[in-house]
Amino acid sequence: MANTSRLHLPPTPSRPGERPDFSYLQISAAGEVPRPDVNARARDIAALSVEMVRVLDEADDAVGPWHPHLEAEELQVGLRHMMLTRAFDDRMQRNQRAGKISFYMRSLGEEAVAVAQGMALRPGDMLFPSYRNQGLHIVRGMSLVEMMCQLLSNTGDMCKGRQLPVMYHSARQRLFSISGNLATQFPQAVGWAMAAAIKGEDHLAAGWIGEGSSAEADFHQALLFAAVYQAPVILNVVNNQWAISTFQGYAGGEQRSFAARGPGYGIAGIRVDGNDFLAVHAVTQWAAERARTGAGPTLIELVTYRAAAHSTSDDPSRYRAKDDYAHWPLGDPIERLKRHLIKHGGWSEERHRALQGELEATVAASWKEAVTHGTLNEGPRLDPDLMFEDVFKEMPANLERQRQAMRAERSGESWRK
Amino acid sequence: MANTSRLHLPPTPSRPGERPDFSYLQISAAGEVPRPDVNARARDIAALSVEMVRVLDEADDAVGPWHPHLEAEELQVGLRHMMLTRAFDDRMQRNQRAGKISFYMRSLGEEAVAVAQGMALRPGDMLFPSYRNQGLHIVRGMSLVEMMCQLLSNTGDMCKGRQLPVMYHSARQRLFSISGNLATQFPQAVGWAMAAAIKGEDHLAAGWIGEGSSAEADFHQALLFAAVYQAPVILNVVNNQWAISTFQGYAGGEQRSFAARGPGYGIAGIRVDGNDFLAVHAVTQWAAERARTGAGPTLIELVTYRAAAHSTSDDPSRYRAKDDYAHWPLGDPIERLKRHLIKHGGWSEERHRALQGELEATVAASWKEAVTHGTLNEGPRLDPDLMFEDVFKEMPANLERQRQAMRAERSGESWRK
Amino acid sequence: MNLVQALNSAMDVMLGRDPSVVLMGEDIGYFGGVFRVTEGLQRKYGEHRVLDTPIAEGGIVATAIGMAVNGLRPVAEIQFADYIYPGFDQIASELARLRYRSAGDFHAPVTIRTPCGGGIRGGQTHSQSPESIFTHVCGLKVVMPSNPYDAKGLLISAIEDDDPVIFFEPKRLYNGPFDGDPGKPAVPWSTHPKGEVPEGHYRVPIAKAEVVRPGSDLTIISYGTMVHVAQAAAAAQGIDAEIIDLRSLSPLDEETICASVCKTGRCVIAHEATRFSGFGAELTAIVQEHCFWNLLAPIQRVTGWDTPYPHAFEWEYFPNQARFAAAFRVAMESA
Amino acid sequence: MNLVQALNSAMDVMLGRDPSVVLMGEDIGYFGGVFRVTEGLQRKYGEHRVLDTPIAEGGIVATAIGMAVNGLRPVAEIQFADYIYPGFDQIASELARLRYRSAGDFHAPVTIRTPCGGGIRGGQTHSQSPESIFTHVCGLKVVMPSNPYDAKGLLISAIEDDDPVIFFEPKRLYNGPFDGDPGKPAVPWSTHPKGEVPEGHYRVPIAKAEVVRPGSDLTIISYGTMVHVAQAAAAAQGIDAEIIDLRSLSPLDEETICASVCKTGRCVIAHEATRFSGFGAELTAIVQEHCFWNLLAPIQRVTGWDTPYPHAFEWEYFPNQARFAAAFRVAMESA
Ligand SMILES: Cc1ncc(C[n+]2csc(CCOP(=O)(O)OP(=O)(O)O)c2C)c(N)n1
Ligand SMILES: Cc1ncc(C[n+]2csc(CCOP(=O)(O)OP(=O)(O)O)c2C)c(N)n1
Ligand SMILES: [Mg+2]
Ligand SMILES: [Mg+2]
Repeated sequence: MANTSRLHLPPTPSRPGERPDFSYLQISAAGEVPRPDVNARARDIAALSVEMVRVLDEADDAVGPWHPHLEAEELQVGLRHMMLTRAFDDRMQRNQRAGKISFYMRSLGEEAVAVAQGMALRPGDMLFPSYRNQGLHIVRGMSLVEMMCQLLSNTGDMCKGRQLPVMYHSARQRLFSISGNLATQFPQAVGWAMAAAIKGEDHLAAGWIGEGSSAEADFHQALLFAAVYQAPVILNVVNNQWAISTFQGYAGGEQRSFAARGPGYGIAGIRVDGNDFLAVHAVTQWAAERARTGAGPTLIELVTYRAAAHSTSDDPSRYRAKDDYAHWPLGDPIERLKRHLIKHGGWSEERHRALQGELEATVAASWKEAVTHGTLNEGPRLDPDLMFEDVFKEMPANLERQRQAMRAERSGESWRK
Repeated sequence: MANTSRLHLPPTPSRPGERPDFSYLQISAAGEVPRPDVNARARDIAALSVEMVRVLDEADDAVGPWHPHLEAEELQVGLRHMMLTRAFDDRMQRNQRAGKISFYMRSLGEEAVAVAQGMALRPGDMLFPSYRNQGLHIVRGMSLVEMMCQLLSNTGDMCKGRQLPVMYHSARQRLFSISGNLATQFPQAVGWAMAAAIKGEDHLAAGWIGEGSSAEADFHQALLFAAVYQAPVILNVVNNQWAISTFQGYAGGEQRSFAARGPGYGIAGIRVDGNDFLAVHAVTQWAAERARTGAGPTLIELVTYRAAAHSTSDDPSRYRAKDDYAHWPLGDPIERLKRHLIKHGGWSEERHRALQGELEATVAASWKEAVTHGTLNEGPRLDPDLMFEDVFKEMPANLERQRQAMRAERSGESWRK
Repeated sequence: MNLVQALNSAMDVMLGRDPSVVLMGEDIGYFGGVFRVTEGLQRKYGEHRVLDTPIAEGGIVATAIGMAVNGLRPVAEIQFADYIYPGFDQIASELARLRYRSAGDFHAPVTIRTPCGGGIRGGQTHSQSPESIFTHVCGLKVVMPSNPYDAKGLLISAIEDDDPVIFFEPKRLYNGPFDGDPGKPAVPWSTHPKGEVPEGHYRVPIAKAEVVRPGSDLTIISYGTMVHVAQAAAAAQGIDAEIIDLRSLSPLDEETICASVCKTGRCVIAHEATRFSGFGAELTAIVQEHCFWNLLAPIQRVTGWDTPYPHAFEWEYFPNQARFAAAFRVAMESA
Repeated sequence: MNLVQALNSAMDVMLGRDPSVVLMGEDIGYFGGVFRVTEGLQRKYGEHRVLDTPIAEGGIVATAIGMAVNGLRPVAEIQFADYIYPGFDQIASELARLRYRSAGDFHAPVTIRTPCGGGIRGGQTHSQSPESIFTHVCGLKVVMPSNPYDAKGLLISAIEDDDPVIFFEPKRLYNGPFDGDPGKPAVPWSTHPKGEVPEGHYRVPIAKAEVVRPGSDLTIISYGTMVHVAQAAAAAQGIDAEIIDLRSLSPLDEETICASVCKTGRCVIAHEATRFSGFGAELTAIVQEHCFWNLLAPIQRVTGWDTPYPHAFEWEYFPNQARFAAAFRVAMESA
């Protein structure tokens, strides 16, 4: 039967043993894409959704209408956040390999997405991250110790042991609780934005999902409700080309850009070089202004590459070429911003190396502190009683009884009757 | 709080007491929209999704590249099917009002959609209708008596009494079982088409939903899977402007056409005057050829008007202007084809009147026959034992026991123990 | 008031008292809802507090969660309980567990109202009673009133509750109590004591059952429409039944239930939903565990059959007085 | 074979025998699935028989239904049972009821495979056991094997079945039986008699429970991982338990269950899922109804607590041998 099949299957351009072929990627030259007014109607700027906004050119200069003209100091902060994100990831990856944490997910190669976007937004804006946007938490100032305690499910864990590692949150820093269920946060972000509009507040909401997750129904609900109510929301699809082993073509990326879904719903769609810190910042600011001035929601596709494994449970050598990232045409976001800053921002290899050393030391010191709150195998440990809290605001009688039973069970007593 | 709200709410242009205002509707002139090659790439023909394919002009002539050049006889058959659909609807509506059936849903004003599309497809193509596409059943030759028996849930009911009126099906005629749950059939149609492609068969699938239903997650799943696997499927959104009391703006129609969702997913999208029999036929044939030649799926938006109430349980005077349909700019599909045929197809007012009389007589005769299989209040009646069949292919023991219990209950015996 | 008016009044009161309360759903705004439960509220409180929505139950629940996280108290209507499933993932995976997974730092006080149950010739897609499924999801409160007074008080409690509440409305009771006999003339709520509903604010507590009739022969545990059928059936069979209207399914008032069964020693449990893994199963399990030594006969369940709700056989499907009578016979047996 | 290999073998056999069988799911094709259950099958049968899909559980189920209506027998994988809810509407409203609503003119022989259960540090979104919810949906068959032999035979039966089957795979058992003690070294399936799995085609019938250990003190009814924990717990407590592995939850083999409990007079029911409205409730209700006069003590349930499955408290949550021991004590009491 397979012989006669006429079913189309999206190609995967980089399987083990093959030479990675990224020629499918449509890349605009830096500076090439025009920057429309933030109040432009979605229907009039559809081209933005298939071109690619880029600012940093091959010579490491910032060019074109999307050049955000940020201060060198701000760019240095951005570089620092990205480097810290990567240093944190590196160390946590090694910690997992050493059996010190049970699970981890890196954002290697996509640090510009979360960091530049986080910096382009205001503290009052509410962020609905996925599990691969730790740069947002870094930008918002969540302490490394706090993040590590979450990874350790120890007594400092903000989730009180209920969530898998990397599922951080902070109400105070307006970082929404990360869900293990893909894409659910996307329409929730729209709802948050609708409420902001109903209350007449100036804040916007921003949500992030992977390109693979855009296949979920929640993606559609988010775009639809955002379009209908013109909610002040930024919907970000991080197209890192892979969803575990599955290439972006299986999420629909073979036929059209993900940003192009936006104009289909009457939402501004914009595609950006996700490894170009300046372009990502500029595009996010443009979308934020759009939202704040009542011009409606924006769908941003951030084109990047998942340079590392999906998670510490994953082995990408089973499904993609080993040296794939070396061939990735959009380069590395940290390298690119570094080179730009060396040329234009008073940066240097020396300062870079020094900063790298400083950040690694910070991470190491934080880890030292974090483990004092408990490790995987050694105390202090969260009280298992906590298992029964927060199911409801107030514990109902049956949960109280079960808690007693669990206590008895642990103490070796009989607890029935 | 409402005072400060900045939430956008889509306008509704025709509320009770207002003069209906259809100026929002973007209408192309007949003959104006180009007809691209059936193998054109979706991305190159995005304009089709916001223009409106029309063939019949103000002078009742058929013009332009989409003119399907059908034989007069075929058009007369189309006219007949539309008139039969309307005659059937009229009579069933009156039957419901007279208490002879419990519920009914008319397709008044949208008859061209189902009839022209049904005629443009082949008998081997599988149809996944919504509840308002009875023209498909008429075209495929489902007998009126069979349809009426379904409406009566009598002994001739193909659903054996399990479904609400109008939820017909016929495996032989390749008419899928209609679901009360909106939009579920859309991705099912895609799956059917995927299987046809896998088996290397030439058949296509076509699905229909209302514009209101396009808000459901199933709409997204259908478009996505159709795009990814380039399934041979035609996905039809019947935009009759209303979803019960809710105007199409609340399904996203304020911002962009429904057809425009197609190009966003990399699917051909095409918007057509749904009250223009010739245009609907031409567009459907174009999409069918596309599917059969492996050029992929098509999303068709059929712009029409729900001239009647949503159902016999609905009272549109509560939410829309009374004389709305009189102001609808795309006219009445039967009237328009009739005028064209009088001018060009050997038709006449006399033949029209005669046909009308004949069809009413057919409907009346069919009703007479249908009620011999049972009415709402008089026998013969379906055996309640049937309630327990077809839950599974073979009845499990617990259902057999429940059937016994039900029998005992009905006979007034005790059946426990 | 009838049950529709009581629900309407509850929302009216809450919209008036609390500016963070918003209503949302399909056809609920301008039109006032297909069952007219929100009639007049958009006119009174504005389009920004009473929102018409797309036909997208998943989107309705998801955006309600986001709105709640941002300080509102959304009351979302799902037009029929049969259509709640597209929103199931957002309910079970998100709404129910947000407080837990964020250790209380986030929560979403959303109320989801939805008409359920049969007896209105709605066929298999307008008659379902899916409450049992929701009772299995930790973190949700699940309630179902059986009369206008409780409906209003419970809905106010639900809206004020900081936990999510799934609020089932037995639609067969909207216009009057129903004793299971479709042949009898309809009775309006005005003839029923629970049809007397105060205009203003009051609460009926969640997690508290009501003994609607004390008795000594056996205990009937029920909720929604079946409370009325049970009363009629017991009366018809001359059984001095203690009848409990649960009102809240989760959290459950185990105390009231078990006290009653331990007293009477006999128990019949009734709901409209299909039997297999219906809520009657959990009730049976709890009662047999706590009242085992007092039970004089096996607990009986009166339920819908394990089939979809068939349009043409509505009254053969509906748990009627005859089905109660048969259950009474077994429950009244002795060893 | 271990349980993963047994499932793989079942699909291999069926892909080879029946050209209408197709597999579909997230990461199941080239990669062979995150648990490697479909490893090598795409290479062997081609990309058109073993389909990678978008991450869209709703779309997977919906297109599987359409494919089945067009003559195929899709076996769809949902990567984790926790992620089945986006497909719930298509399962409950469509897949389960297509045959019924079309009076048998259409049907959709779809098998949905999904790994469930905890014990792998998966936290609240990779550990759920939602089987009870599916048993409440008429028209679905629901099965869960506890060992490789049954897994293969049941999966072949499921694929060949003309009704839809939800096939739960207790993922903690993929690589070996598990007695509930995470401290003990892992045991491979090769040491277990049910790890011996024939290469070719064979069936284990749906709707037939297995008495995995005869006994006279009490009856333990269980399925999936708990079958092994129950055995270890009974052995540890020196209880001569009759242990029943249900294998099929719906349709249920009531006969085997009730015969056993009527014989022993005592009953413990065990599952990993949360207790409230879990499948143990239905089992309790059936047993007490049919064995009431034989029961010597209240039926006890050994289950997960009524909370989400918390990452850090996995072993306080997991129904362990101590929980069984406590249940045994009550079940062995006498009046
Ligand atoms: C509803 C749901 N389905 C499946 C999964 C399993 N899963 C976790 S991550 C993942 C891949 C997501 O890929 P993408 O959205 O591209 O994000 P990325 O990992 O590339 O950042 C899958 C399938 C899940 N967590 N939730
Ligand atoms: C999942 C689901 N949600 C809600 C409903 C209730 N409902 C039935 S028809 C309808 C309106 C549908 O409007 P549209 O899709 O535009 O189709 P039309 O009636 O205009 O043909 C609604 C909300 C339903 N049947 N199924
Ligand atoms: Mg990705
Ligand atoms: Mg409509």
